[in-house]
Amino acid sequence: MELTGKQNIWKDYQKEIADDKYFYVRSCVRQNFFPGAETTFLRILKDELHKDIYEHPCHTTCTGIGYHGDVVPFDTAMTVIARQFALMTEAGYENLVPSCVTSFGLYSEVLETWHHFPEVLARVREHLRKATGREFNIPKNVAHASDVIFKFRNEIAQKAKYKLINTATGKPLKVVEHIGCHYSKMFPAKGVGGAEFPYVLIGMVEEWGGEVIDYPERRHCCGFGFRQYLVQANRGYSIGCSHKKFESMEPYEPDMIITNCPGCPMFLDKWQYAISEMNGKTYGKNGQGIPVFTFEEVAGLVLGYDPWDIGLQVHQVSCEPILDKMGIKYDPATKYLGKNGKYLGVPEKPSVLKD
Amino acid sequence: MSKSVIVIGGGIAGMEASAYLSAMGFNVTLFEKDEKLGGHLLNWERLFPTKRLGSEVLTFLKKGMDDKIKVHTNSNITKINSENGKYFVTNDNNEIFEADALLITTGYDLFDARRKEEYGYGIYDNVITSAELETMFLSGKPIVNKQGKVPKRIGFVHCVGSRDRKVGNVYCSKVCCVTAVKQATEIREHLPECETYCFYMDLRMYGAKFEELYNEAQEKYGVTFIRGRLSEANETIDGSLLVKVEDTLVGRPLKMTVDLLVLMVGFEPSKGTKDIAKILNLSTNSNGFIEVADEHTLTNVTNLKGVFVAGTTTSPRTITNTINDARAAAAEIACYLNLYTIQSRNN
Amino acid sequence: MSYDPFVLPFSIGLVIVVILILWKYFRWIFSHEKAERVKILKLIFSFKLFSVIKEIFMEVLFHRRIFKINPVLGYMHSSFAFGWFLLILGGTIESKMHNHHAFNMFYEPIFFKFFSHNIDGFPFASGFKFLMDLILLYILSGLMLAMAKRLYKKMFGMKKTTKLRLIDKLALTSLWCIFPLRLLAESFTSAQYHNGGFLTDNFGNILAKFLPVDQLEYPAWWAYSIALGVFFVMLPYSRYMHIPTEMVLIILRKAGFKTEKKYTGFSRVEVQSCSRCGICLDACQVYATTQRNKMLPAYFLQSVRFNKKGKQGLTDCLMCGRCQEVCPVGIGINAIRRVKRNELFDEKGAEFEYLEESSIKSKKADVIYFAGCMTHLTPTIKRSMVALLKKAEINFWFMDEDSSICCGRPLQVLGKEKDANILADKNRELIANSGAELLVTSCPICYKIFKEEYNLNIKVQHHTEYLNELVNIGKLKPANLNFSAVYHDPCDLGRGSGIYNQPRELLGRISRLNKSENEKEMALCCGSSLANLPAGFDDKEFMASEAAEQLCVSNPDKLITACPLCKKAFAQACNERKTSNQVDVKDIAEVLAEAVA
Amino acid sequence: MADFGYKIQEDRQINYDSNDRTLFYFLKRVEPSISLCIGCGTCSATCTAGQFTQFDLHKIMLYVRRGEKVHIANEIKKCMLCGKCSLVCPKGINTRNIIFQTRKFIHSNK
Repeated sequence: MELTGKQNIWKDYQKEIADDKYFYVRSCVRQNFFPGAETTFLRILKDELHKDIYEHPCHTTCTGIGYHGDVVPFDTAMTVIARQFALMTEAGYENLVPSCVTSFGLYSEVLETWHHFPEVLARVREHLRKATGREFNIPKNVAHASDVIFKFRNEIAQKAKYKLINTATGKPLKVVEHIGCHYSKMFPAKGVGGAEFPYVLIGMVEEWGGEVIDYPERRHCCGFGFRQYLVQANRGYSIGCSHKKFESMEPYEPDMIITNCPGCPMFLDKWQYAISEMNGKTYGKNGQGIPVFTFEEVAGLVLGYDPWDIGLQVHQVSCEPILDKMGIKYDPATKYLGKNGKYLGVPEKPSVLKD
Repeated sequence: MSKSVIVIGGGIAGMEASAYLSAMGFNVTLFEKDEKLGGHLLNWERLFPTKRLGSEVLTFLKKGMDDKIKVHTNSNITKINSENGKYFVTNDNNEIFEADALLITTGYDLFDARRKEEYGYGIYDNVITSAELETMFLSGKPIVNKQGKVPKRIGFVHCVGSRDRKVGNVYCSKVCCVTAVKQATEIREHLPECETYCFYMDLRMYGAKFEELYNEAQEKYGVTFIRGRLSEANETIDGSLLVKVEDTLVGRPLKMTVDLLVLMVGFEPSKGTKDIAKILNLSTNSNGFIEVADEHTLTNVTNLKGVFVAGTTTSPRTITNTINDARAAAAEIACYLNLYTIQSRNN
Repeated sequence: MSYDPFVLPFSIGLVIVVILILWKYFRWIFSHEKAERVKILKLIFSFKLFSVIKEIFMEVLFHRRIFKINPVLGYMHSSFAFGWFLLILGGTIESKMHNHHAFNMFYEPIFFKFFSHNIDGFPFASGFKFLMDLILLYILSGLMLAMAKRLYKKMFGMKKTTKLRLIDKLALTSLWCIFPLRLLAESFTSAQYHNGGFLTDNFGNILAKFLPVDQLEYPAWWAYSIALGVFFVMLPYSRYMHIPTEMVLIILRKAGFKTEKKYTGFSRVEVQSCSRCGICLDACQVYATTQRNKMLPAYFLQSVRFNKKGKQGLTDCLMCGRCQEVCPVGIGINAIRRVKRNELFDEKGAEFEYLEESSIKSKKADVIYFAGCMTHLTPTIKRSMVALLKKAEINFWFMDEDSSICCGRPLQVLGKEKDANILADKNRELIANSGAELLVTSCPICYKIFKEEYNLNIKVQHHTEYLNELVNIGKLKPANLNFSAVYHDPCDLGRGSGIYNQPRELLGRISRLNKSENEKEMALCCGSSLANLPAGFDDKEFMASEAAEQLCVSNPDKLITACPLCKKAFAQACNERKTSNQVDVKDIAEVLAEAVA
Repeated sequence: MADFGYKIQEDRQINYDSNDRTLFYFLKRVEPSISLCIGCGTCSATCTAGQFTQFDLHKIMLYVRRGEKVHIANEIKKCMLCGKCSLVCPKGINTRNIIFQTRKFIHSNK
């Protein structure tokens, strides 16, 4: 593979990412799926990078799940989003940072629509005014949370306590990067590196010492696809997609998967359990799975945060093998203790998938 | 004193038009940006549909170039002025040449396959262009992939950079289909054990003997044709490529691995064509090629009096058609310089 | 009783061959049901027996049919069969008269001259001497021709001769040795005892001048006996099995035996009656076109005889029936082929459940018109038929006007009898429900299966028959269009169904009908026959061109046929050739429609 | 194994690499004209069986080429072998032989 070829493409897809003063909007589902991820993001930005990042207590869903699940019409979605912008405007911020890739995609879609159809923007302003009496400015910069981490990947590397390197062998960890579909497949120019060879996660992994795997089904969706998972009859399709990806990446023997989307880590993680229960197959070494992380979690690990503080105990596929490889110290006894030291309980062991 | 014509671009059209104009008694000056005359023909081993050597045609063209033609190679045009129906052409040596008529034969460039990102040209080792495959044929060396292995399966992707709004080219490049068929059969001749697959949208076998070549490819050479455009190519662990396509005749998606993927790159107006258009203020058509005065009747005439065009400067075409067009342009210029009234029909 | 050990090879050989072939015939005949076997007895005790004897004499001995094909070839074949027969007959009489005894050892007539040195003491003795030598000369002349045939086949009107198996070559060699050895043996004897006729005596005297005839005589008789013995032992395993078997075939055929749907003992008799004379080779168009030869009857029947499956070129035959037409033995080759196809291919391979939901409904009418699948690709034929039927004011139902169920014959000719029956059942039901009294079809392929296999209780006609009838009874009144025409007999209509006269009668009324070279029974196939599978587009086109070329020698205005496949094939061939023969290809229904318009 | 109320869905994709194309190689040997098909569909348009049921010869030939065996055995049974398709094929493909040989192959490989 010619890396220079990819770099040439990445050059064509440089996007502007704001430097500071971020208005952060949360993901609906990540707080349940991987509750440590967003916390870690805020911690890195505030404590490590000393940035001004604000989240408004009144902000809501962007309606992306409903919109892609065919239950929320576009006009509703636009109006809700307009309200988010109004909150941002009221708080005096201009740079929007969504935590969720689908939100990022929907914000991009709405802004692109308004750009091409000003009459729609006028209509939405009218709707918002009638509904809430609020006014708003269009954000100056919209960057996904992973864009922000990408921008400061060098700073994080400088402060890093660990690298994405197998301490036993000294070789870089083999990392599969998986980009959420809504990140750049709809608007290639809005994603770092474009749609075909997105660079946003690769940049982090390479900067932090890892090696990225390009496997044939790299571009394939994780299978969440909203309707696909939400309707039980379609779940076979959803898991089929993940299955296809695992089969394709298996020969490369990846050490871990890094993602930038709420749904992808959830499904790439949990489906490994479901597949192992359905047909007995596992994709890691010794009957283990391939650990799946969000980019914030990986950044947190690199910075030396306690794995249990960043929420790795709620992952289905055990993270310990990768912690061991990276040489990260952790206390197994505190794995299932909550923030206040209260015992959370140990989840039931899967019948196939090994710890 | 006889009248003079400057021909810009020493490819097939430029050479043949120069030969005809000189034979008709005009003073001809030919400019070529490269070291050698012949243009793209220099890079082509065998020609469709006959599979004769490209060098034979080049020899034929060279024979037409008599001593009276003044050839300037390694020469770029920087400025063109016009005064009283005469043209003054300046090259990058700051020499100025005078002519009564100009013929633009700056031709085409091949599409830069990097722009079709999803096919991974320039990224994946074993994605090459049709021109690169031709270079392999021309070199006479064994056909191997980047890993030095003899390919067992080769895929040809038609319409790369053609008929594709996403790369900005809606037109058909006309020669890629038959080139793919030709190259696939040549592969079978070189490597009888190697399977060849053509991924096409439509097979445009419009020329004389093209359909016969296609039939031969199917029956004699066993080339498999799959109607469907590649959505993407991905490298697998052994360096082969997994291609995904909708087999539109079956109505189902299909995936297969190939050891070598050949992109049939289309035609785009060359940099030279675009530069000259800017220098002269020539009109270009929606595809970026030089616009002709009339699509049916004045295919060598431009919006500027005394400036003529020939060959792939106006649209993609085959070598045969380029040679014909060059001769037509020579006749057109002769009419113009001898003040024949034939063109007044369109006034 | 005369005896010498040298008679042993002959005697043993003769006993073996008689036992072997009788055992074979016994087995074959007894594989048939008793009811059928009775027919043989009935034949023997009837006057028909005389016609059997006559046919055996004419065909087995005299080879009349081969004479008709080529006199030289006929002479060659008859010299062996008839000559040898006369030699045995003459020898028997001669030896019995000499011994004055009705019973002598069976080998005595064969080796008469060895045992009887003085043979002048009975009436006509010198006459017999002359006659026996003349017969031997007759056979020897045939032998010379047989040898020449291997070298100069053209002389015998043959383009190709059959290739022989090893055992056939050995048998042939021993056969060819028999008569020259007899000549030598008798000549050697005659040189010493002068008991020979004009041939052996003179030949013996010449030989005696430079050969020690007294020493050579005894070995020569041994050699003669051995040649006979070897030939007899090989006979049941070689092509010479046809010599006795053809007689059995004639008897059984006269008794009413036929190969139908099974490979029976009679089929074996037919198969073993093939002498591989090779006359069928030149009749085969597939062979002429492709040079493939496995399907040629001479080889096909051989591979059937020795049960070599997969080497029979089974599907590579048009089943046009031309070979059957020229076969001097009259073997039912097509029937055997069909039986063999059934054996190999008649698995239930098709599922036609979907026909249960078909919307075709029977309509009450007097006459059913069934165009046939192929006729839908030649729409002028069906349009002409509809116009003619309307003109004749016939109350008819166009059975396959919108969608047709195939008649089943295309499956049947490939041996897929079971699949064909499903389609036949469906069509039979539709036909029966219409209450019609007559079924008319435009396609000879459909015609044949409707007529022969459907067991319909109504009349079935091809449109050539029906239209001719309509004209004869005055329901259609065609004008004479006065163009010159040539008629092509479609295989299934002509050879297949014997319809030769109706189309000619009909065309005689509206045109000037020219004759063509291969007419009627010997008409060439257009090449499109559905019975052949491997023949590709080019092969078929070549066959059509060849046939069209021959048909159009008289340069007619129109080439008329009565089959949609023939029409399409010729239309294509005549169009493609672009020769001076720009003949107009029409179906008979089309020209009649023009004539009544 | 656990039942979650759904199964891992099979891919609709034709997996060319893993498909078994022996039938195609067999047909190519016994009836080389199969290579000439351009999928024009004339055969299907004229098909006698096609008037009653969905039967698509050119599609079957494609399935054969791609090694998609599953449907071939069932589909090929619907043909009446009438031969109209051979007559109309613009490329002169011996379609009838292809069907016959396919059935033979399937039958002998049961």
